[in-house]
Amino acid sequence: MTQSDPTSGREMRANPLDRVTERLIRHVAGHSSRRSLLGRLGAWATFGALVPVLPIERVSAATPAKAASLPKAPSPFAAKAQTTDPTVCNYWRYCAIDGFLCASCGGGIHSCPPGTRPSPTSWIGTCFNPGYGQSYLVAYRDCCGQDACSQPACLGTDGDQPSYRPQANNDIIWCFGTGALVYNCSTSVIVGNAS
Amino acid sequence: MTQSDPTSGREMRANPLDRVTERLIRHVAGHSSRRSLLGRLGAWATFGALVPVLPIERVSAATPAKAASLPKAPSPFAAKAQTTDPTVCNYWRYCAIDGFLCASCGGGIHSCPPGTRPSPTSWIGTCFNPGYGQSYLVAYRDCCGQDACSQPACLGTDGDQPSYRPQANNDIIWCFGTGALVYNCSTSVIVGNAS
Amino acid sequence: MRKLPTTLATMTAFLLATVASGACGNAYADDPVLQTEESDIIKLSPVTDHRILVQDAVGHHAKDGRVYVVDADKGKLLGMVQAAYNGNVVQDPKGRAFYVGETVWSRGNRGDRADLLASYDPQTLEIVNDHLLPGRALVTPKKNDLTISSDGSRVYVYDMVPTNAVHVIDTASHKLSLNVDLPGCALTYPWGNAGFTSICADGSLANVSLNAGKADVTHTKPFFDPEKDAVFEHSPTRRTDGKTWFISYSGLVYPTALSAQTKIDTAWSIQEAAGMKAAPAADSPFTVTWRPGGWQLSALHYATGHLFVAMHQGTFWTHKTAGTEVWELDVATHKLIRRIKLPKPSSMVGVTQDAKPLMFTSDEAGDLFIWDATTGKMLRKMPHLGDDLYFTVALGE
Amino acid sequence: MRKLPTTLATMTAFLLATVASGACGNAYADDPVLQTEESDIIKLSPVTDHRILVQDAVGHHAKDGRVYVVDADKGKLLGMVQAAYNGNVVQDPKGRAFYVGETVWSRGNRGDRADLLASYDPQTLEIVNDHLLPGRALVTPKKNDLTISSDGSRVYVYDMVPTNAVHVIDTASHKLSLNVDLPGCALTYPWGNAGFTSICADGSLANVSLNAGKADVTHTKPFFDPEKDAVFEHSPTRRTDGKTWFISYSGLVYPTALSAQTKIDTAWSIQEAAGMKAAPAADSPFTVTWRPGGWQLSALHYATGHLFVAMHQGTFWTHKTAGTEVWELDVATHKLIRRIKLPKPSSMVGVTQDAKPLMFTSDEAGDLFIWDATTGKMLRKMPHLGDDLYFTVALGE
Repeated sequence: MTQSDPTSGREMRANPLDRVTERLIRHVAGHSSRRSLLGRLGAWATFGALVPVLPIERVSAATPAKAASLPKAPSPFAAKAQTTDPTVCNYWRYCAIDGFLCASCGGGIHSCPPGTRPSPTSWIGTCFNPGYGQSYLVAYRDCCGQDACSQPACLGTDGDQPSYRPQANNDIIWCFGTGALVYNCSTSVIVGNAS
Repeated sequence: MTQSDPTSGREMRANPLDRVTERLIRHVAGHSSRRSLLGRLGAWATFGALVPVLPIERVSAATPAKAASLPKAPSPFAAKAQTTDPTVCNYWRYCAIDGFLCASCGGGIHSCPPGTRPSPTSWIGTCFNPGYGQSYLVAYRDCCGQDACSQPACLGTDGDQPSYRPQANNDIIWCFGTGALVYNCSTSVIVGNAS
Repeated sequence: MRKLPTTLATMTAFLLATVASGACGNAYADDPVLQTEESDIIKLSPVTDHRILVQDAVGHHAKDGRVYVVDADKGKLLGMVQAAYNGNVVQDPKGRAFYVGETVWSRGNRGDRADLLASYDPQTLEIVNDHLLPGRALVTPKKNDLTISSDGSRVYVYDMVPTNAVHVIDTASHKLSLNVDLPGCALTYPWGNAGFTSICADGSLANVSLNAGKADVTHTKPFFDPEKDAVFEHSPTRRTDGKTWFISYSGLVYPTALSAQTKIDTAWSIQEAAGMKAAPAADSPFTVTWRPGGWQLSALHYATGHLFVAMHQGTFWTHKTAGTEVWELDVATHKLIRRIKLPKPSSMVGVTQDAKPLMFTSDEAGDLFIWDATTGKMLRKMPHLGDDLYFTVALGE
Repeated sequence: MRKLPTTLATMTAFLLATVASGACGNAYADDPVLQTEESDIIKLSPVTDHRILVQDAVGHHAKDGRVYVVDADKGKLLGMVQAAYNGNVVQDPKGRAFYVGETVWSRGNRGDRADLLASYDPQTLEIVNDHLLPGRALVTPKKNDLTISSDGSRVYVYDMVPTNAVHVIDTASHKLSLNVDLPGCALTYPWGNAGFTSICADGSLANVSLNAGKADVTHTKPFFDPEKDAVFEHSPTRRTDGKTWFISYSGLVYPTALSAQTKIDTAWSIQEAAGMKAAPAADSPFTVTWRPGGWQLSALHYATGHLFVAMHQGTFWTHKTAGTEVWELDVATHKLIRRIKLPKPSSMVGVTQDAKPLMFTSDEAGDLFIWDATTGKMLRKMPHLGDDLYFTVALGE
């Protein structure tokens, strides 16, 4: 029942790191030359195409490190986080989430509920996985097209910054480029290690 | 602060009894000849014009009859009704109301909140005033143009009939002819004695 | 202790450097890693017996009414679609689509009105067709404002303005195939594929036969007094054969065979079926007894003929009071099978149509209660599924 | 006992008979009577100091966001207007109008998008002008996404797509007078009638002077580190002279005189003003102490320079945790005046601008608490005014 549809044409095909990179480039661009075209959101698509896909290895056989040797949790949220139930607010990836959990709304951790679409843009958090003792870059990609799913909401604020830092802000309706921008729920997609 | 605006051009100028009569005519018409034009809601305006205003006397000095001599309440609702606080569900006129009380939403017993408009159509209830020992015809005129006022709702069902009896049904969004039909709250307007 | 958050400026510099040097991402491979992921969209399986639609009118924010798709076996929300402003929903009897009737204004509470019949793919919850209707009745949603023929070929949309009428929509072409004017009558109770019946203000029925693009209307005699003991709109029809059990405010059940020549059988009393005295009607408004009440207060399991009715104790004119029990009755024998006590009063009852049926009730808090309809035992509860759960729609109903 | 309801058929017959005979309504005059009534619409008085606007984002049904008009002296709801989908509201400083920025789609969750700036008559709550905007930022509403110049002649609408920009709307002509591109900067903090300042991603400010239809932009140096100790967007400006007190996550207050040549004064610590140690920032994320937090977490009483800040005990990165107390501080002396304990944690603080100011807080249940801001005593509570009360707007603020 929860299979994604490989032929739907709506799946996000591009490697998500492209998009992270786009966002980061935008960020730099906005700073280095405020009036330049690079500062425009419209520049994402253009510059994204210039950035090669980073060859993140898919180490499916990787085993979590032993508990004894793990680094300490870097934040109070991380210190209480769990890694097993993505329908509860203290799931490790939700350190900077704000809103309804797609995992409780018919979607999954990184899947949108049917009838909604993932935003190509997102804000980025850095969350600590207590099982691996490692922090990861997490893209909080909103699923859009229906109004609020209205299941219990979660608010993580680790590293959350005001909207003048959009790349790290969870107040914005991150539904740009999805057609209707109505916000239904949020996913948390691992896009890289935060070494 | 709660003065109505005589120059607004939006006040309901026609005597409400015209409208009751229209509704009742429509009701009869719908029965006597189901396929005739009289059955159409559109006929209200036409036939309303033919019905003279009933000269209801405004007896401002009328005193309530003595309690001892009053008739008994005709329904459980009436038996518990009060006549002093129109922001509470057991106010006598609310025997067949359904929805938000305009009296709690910035309007009054028979006044719409600013920014909304009274519907020219309504359903009709027959409510017993325990102070006067008398039943009155009450038009539940919806105020329309904003979504639900969302203050606590009331549901009176004395004489409430299904929507195939629209004149006595409180489920219908009675906002015909107000422009936007979005329902905000309900008023209860005395339109006559129910002798 | 790790510094949090990772400095974005540093990250940016790193990624840009990577691009410039062409040495791509080696830093990542040495760390313990979780796989990077891609965003996708869940696609549902075809509709099953226990996947239901739940209508939520959201009375306090009616512009945001919605329909939830629920896996009742797991008690899991599968998705939702808009059903704006007293929206309604009906499902193709084979589950090939569902249809949401809704009303929007271009600027929310103002602007141009549009009445829509959106056809949904039940696996993707995507709109296949967004049909503009001539109108639809704006009324607190009840099932019989929007119904479907047994083969799913026609949807019936009840409308009130400028006249009481039913718009017949062809689901294959997504076209309006017919407008049937029915002044003085309301709602639709479909019988098979041949037509539907409406209830009229004088206590009679209007039977509408649909043939070759035209409608023939016949009328029954009045069989109840709407002012003394009206029948609930929320009375169940077995769409396949048009058998309908009209339930009155007092608790009389009128077995009715709907067709162009509708036959109305002698009424029986729910209370008498339970071994009680029949309940009085409007003539005796203070008598307290068990009475049917709520919103979508009854449901029928087609195969067994078991009728589920929300019941409460009260006087006459408490016909919208939520039930504290559901009474399960056999429509063939007119006997009570079971009284099911509810943990919270429910204004609605729903059932699925399979051989192991589930029953559904709700409460004021928007919880959905899921029951084994065969045993009358509660299985699970979905806390606050929505705000105002008005009815459920199950496959084949 | 009276029969209820009066038979409609009888009533109808009576009224028709009346028409026919011309003997009009004598039957009524003999009974004890209440006057028949006419429907009307309430018109409000001009805006007073204690009539406030309360923004309700309705997070679970965001399409139905609204603004409530409240008489805070009586604790009475006076009316409401739509503020759809993360709508925002700002009031003319003299109370001659208020403006709602909102976003709608023609079919609710789909169709054409329209961004609107609706101008309301504050006495009738009727729309005077329904201006179509080039866009507006879709973000959980905060005051500085929509602001107004001191004389009320210009409304500033913050936008994000396709670029960070501010749309300047002339309130007399209801025309867009200017688009100011501000890549890398966000929100508006107006100073008098001459312009506004935005906060930039590097911790600097961009000052925008508006002259003769064009915008001149100057920049300050960065004065805070957004990753270590960002300043809240929800920092109060005294619009008349552009004095702004930027409050940081840790509790530093940066007194700032906004203008084309903005001057930023040395920061002082809220905690030190209360006789505590200054709170650490992101470098020490586990330290628990009193910290500012919530949503619209601070408000300034212009005349006295009293700053009200919602405070709670927590670690760093709890900047959105609702305050359990409101701290009243003097911005001239940097001293704590009073700690006001709240019955329920509040994510917002509002004040009126008159000589007998009221203070407002809310809670998770959507209650509005109304306080005497001079004594710190609670006066009254409006239970469940709305769902998600994000901020208040008072006359002259």
